[in-house]
Amino acid sequence: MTQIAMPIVVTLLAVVFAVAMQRIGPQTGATWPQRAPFLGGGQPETHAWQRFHVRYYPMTLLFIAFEMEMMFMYPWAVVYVETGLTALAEMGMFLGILSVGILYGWREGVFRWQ
Amino acid sequence: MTDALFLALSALAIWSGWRVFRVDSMVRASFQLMVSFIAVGLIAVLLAAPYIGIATIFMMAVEMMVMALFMVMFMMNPAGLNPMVMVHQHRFSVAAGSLAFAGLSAAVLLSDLPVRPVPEGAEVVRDLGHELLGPSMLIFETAGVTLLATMIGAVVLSAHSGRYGASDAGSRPPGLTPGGAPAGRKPEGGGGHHHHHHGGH
Amino acid sequence: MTLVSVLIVAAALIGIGLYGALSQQSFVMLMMGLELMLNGAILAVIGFWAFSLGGAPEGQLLAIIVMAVMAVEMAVGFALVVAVYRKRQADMTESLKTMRH
Amino acid sequence: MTLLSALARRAEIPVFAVIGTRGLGLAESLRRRPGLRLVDSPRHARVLLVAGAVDGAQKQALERLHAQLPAPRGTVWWQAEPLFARGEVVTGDDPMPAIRAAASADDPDQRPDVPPHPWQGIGPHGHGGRGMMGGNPYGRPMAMTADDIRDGLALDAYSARFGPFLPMLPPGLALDLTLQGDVIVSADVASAPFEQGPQGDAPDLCAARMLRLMGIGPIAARARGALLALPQGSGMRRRLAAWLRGEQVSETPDPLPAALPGLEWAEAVLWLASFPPSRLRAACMERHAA
Amino acid sequence: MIVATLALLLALPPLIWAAAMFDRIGTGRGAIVMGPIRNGAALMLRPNTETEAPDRLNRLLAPGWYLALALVGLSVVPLAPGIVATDLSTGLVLWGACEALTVVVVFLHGWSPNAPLPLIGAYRYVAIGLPAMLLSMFVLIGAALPAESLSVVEVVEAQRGLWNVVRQPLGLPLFMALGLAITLRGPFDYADGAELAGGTSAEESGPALALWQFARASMLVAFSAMAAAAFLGGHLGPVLPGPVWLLLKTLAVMAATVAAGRFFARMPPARMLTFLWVVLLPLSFVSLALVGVEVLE
Repeated sequence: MTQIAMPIVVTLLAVVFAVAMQRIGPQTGATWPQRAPFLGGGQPETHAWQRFHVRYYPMTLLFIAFEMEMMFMYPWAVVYVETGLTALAEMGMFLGILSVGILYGWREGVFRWQ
Repeated sequence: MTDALFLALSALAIWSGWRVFRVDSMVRASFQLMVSFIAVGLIAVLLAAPYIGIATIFMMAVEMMVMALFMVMFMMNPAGLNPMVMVHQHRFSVAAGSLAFAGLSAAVLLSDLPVRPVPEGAEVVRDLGHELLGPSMLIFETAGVTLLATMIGAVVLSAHSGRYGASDAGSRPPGLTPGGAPAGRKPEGGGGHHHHHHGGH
Repeated sequence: MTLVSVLIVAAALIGIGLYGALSQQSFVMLMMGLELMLNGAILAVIGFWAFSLGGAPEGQLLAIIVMAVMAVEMAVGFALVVAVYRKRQADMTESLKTMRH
Repeated sequence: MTLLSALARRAEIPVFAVIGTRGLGLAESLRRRPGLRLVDSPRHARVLLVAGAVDGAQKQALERLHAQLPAPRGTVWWQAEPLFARGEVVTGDDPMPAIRAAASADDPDQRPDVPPHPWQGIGPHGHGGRGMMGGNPYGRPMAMTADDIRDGLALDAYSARFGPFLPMLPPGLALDLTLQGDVIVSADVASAPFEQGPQGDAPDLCAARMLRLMGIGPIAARARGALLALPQGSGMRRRLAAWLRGEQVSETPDPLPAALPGLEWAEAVLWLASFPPSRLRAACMERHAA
Repeated sequence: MIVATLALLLALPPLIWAAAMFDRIGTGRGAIVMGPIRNGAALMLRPNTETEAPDRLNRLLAPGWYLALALVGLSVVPLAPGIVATDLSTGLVLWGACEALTVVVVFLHGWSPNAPLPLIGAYRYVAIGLPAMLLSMFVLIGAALPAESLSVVEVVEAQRGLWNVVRQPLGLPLFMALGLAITLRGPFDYADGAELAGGTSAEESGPALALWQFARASMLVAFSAMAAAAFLGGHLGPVLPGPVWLLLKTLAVMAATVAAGRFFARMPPARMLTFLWVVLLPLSFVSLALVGVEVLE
């Protein structure tokens, strides 16, 4: 309880502060030309919100699989000194296995813009 | 105080979980789900699991970010500019959901749950580390291999450009007889037709 | 905050998740339902671990495994969505059924 | 409030510079002037500065830009013929007094207050849309799917006119682009860059423009790290290196409609900035003539 | 706990001011001390702009969330022995969660105005922000190894003999790459860069813009304090009291981060993505392996 009290309190403080500061300024209604997205004088044909082509999508999939290893690494770090060489070897193996995935992804070009 | 916080967080988790299926914008839906996960993570910290709780927040922030990317990529009208409902078998689903909730709650209320709380001052992260490197070592390494398989599978399925060019270009199964027409389903379009014609004679 | 209250919250999350998983037409929204169910599962596991297992480390490990399952489900699920969309220009669950030939 | 106003009175004036014919050198000369700050977006600006003559054909674009400055806003025409009757006109070399005057002006709107498409009251919720994708929700249609040139995922294509006063593009260049994600799928030149004279091709000025897009200054660029950051094989490294040595570059780019598709936004912007304005203008004019 | 929180809230505005001053040095426009304050005041008096059909709620909240994440991240840093706002046994993981949520918040900031340039900025930022975060996790785990704990308090205490920056020389530079990414500056500023005319903040004006800059500066402060605690011994040091040491180290990291942001050029995002995964991530593995071997000896 005491551990997460302060994060919650400062989060609430920050959000309330930010919202209040945005409310104190002049609040004017904007005209349609003013609200148009900035394109240096040009105009868009459609809304910007679209089925956005995320050019790096294979990377994100590789990333969520790879990132899972973090869950195992934090507890590992805590007991590392007590366990010694075993811990080093096991984590070396674990990271080695996952690095193969990164190497494979690199050779398949997933870090390029598709 | 803890109880009040627990109630507030539970309400937040359930409310935002419900909103996931009620908002029009896919970005909002993904991040509503993230809020639900954050609330559950904070409840876990209240339950003396500081590692699992915070790590849930950490992992789910990332996963829901990726979720939002894919939601926007593949959903029609991703920002919900036109309000929409894309559901099927709605009544059945509502019934199934309520039934699951009622059944599980009844099971919880009726069964006699053992009481063995976490001892005060237990070093839960250290225990988990010893568990990972000791008895459950195999699980840990298996997870590594599973994740590797996932990575490779995801890349194979999703990536289009490989080392040898586009993945669907020029790939054709070998013929059943040497030099014969490719086996399997004929690809659509002119090329397939040509081969079909050739093989027919 | 008792085990019963934690488990009821978990049951509610699982119920909503089940509703979502069954009712949504789109594949990615269906995955949201699955994730919400797993969210409830994590909460239930942690609740049991905290109140009934006396802090046995296997409980925490189970929660981690659930999360790993989620990650795998997401990675493979989205890869499938991409593959299907590339072939069919659709991401509906119905269109997955017609993938079989 | 009074404290804020007292502090704000001596703040730098945020200026959005619209660069016209032979205006590039003028605008660059303001960059290190105390008392004002050149900003990249009209939303951040208080004053719209038109440096150098702007073609009457761009009047509407300029008016749209003018509208995008939050009110109150002011306009300064510096060595430029006013295209609409607002703001201060400066013919000399020092626009500062006029900018200060414009910073307390309050120009009315130039453009009529109408949405891009009529929409109000249409559709089941009055939001202008119909069905899942149809109609003009909130005044604009939604993007539609189109074929992609790279990976075969046919997602939505975003078509818009970029420019002629977009700060990262050469001044005056207006492009009709179609984007998928941040990759350019098709490009067409709507108007060529403005004439900048020999001053616009000065190596230090060109290098500074390019380095600004990469987020560094000329001092950091001497460490050659800037060259490594550029993609290989496009000639950008060669041209930037020449500019950093103080040499003129006289390469002419390929016609833009052929060269831009397939480039990512960042690459395309850097590629355009890696040519001297006069050569880029020549490449665009040739096509218009043909 | 409450003392530490109040101290942090009091120390933050001057530190943000200092960050803004660092940003002004070398721009040649003078008014280094008062300039940021005056410009900020002028922005507060300008109106917010509307855009066409924006996501109003997220647009309103994004700067607040960013600021909140900076504050939560800052709250795990101990100011002196026994004085810390959030005494969490997994403080490093909480910091990691703040990093991850920063990516989400910047994405929302770019998504919410419904305009093309912010949208491109948001998407590019996610591509770079995610792997950059991975990097920082590895070097922070390297800092946790000798402490045998995930608590930032313990990480600082474990540096009484030897600072982590000596033990793990690659750690601080790699961590600074993350610092540049989450504070949107220099080579990692794919969200708000000049080639997008301000990117995710291209459509913001007035107080919304001022607050975004404010939150960005507070994230710089939070990052610098965290770097000082994880690698430079935090509040440890001779003669001077602990909080003063922490302050000095934080200012030093802040200055170094701002300078690094000015020095390195921004690559096109696809190049940077490959660079992160193929060069920097293996480097962080090496850094972790080295500290692992060193700790066991």
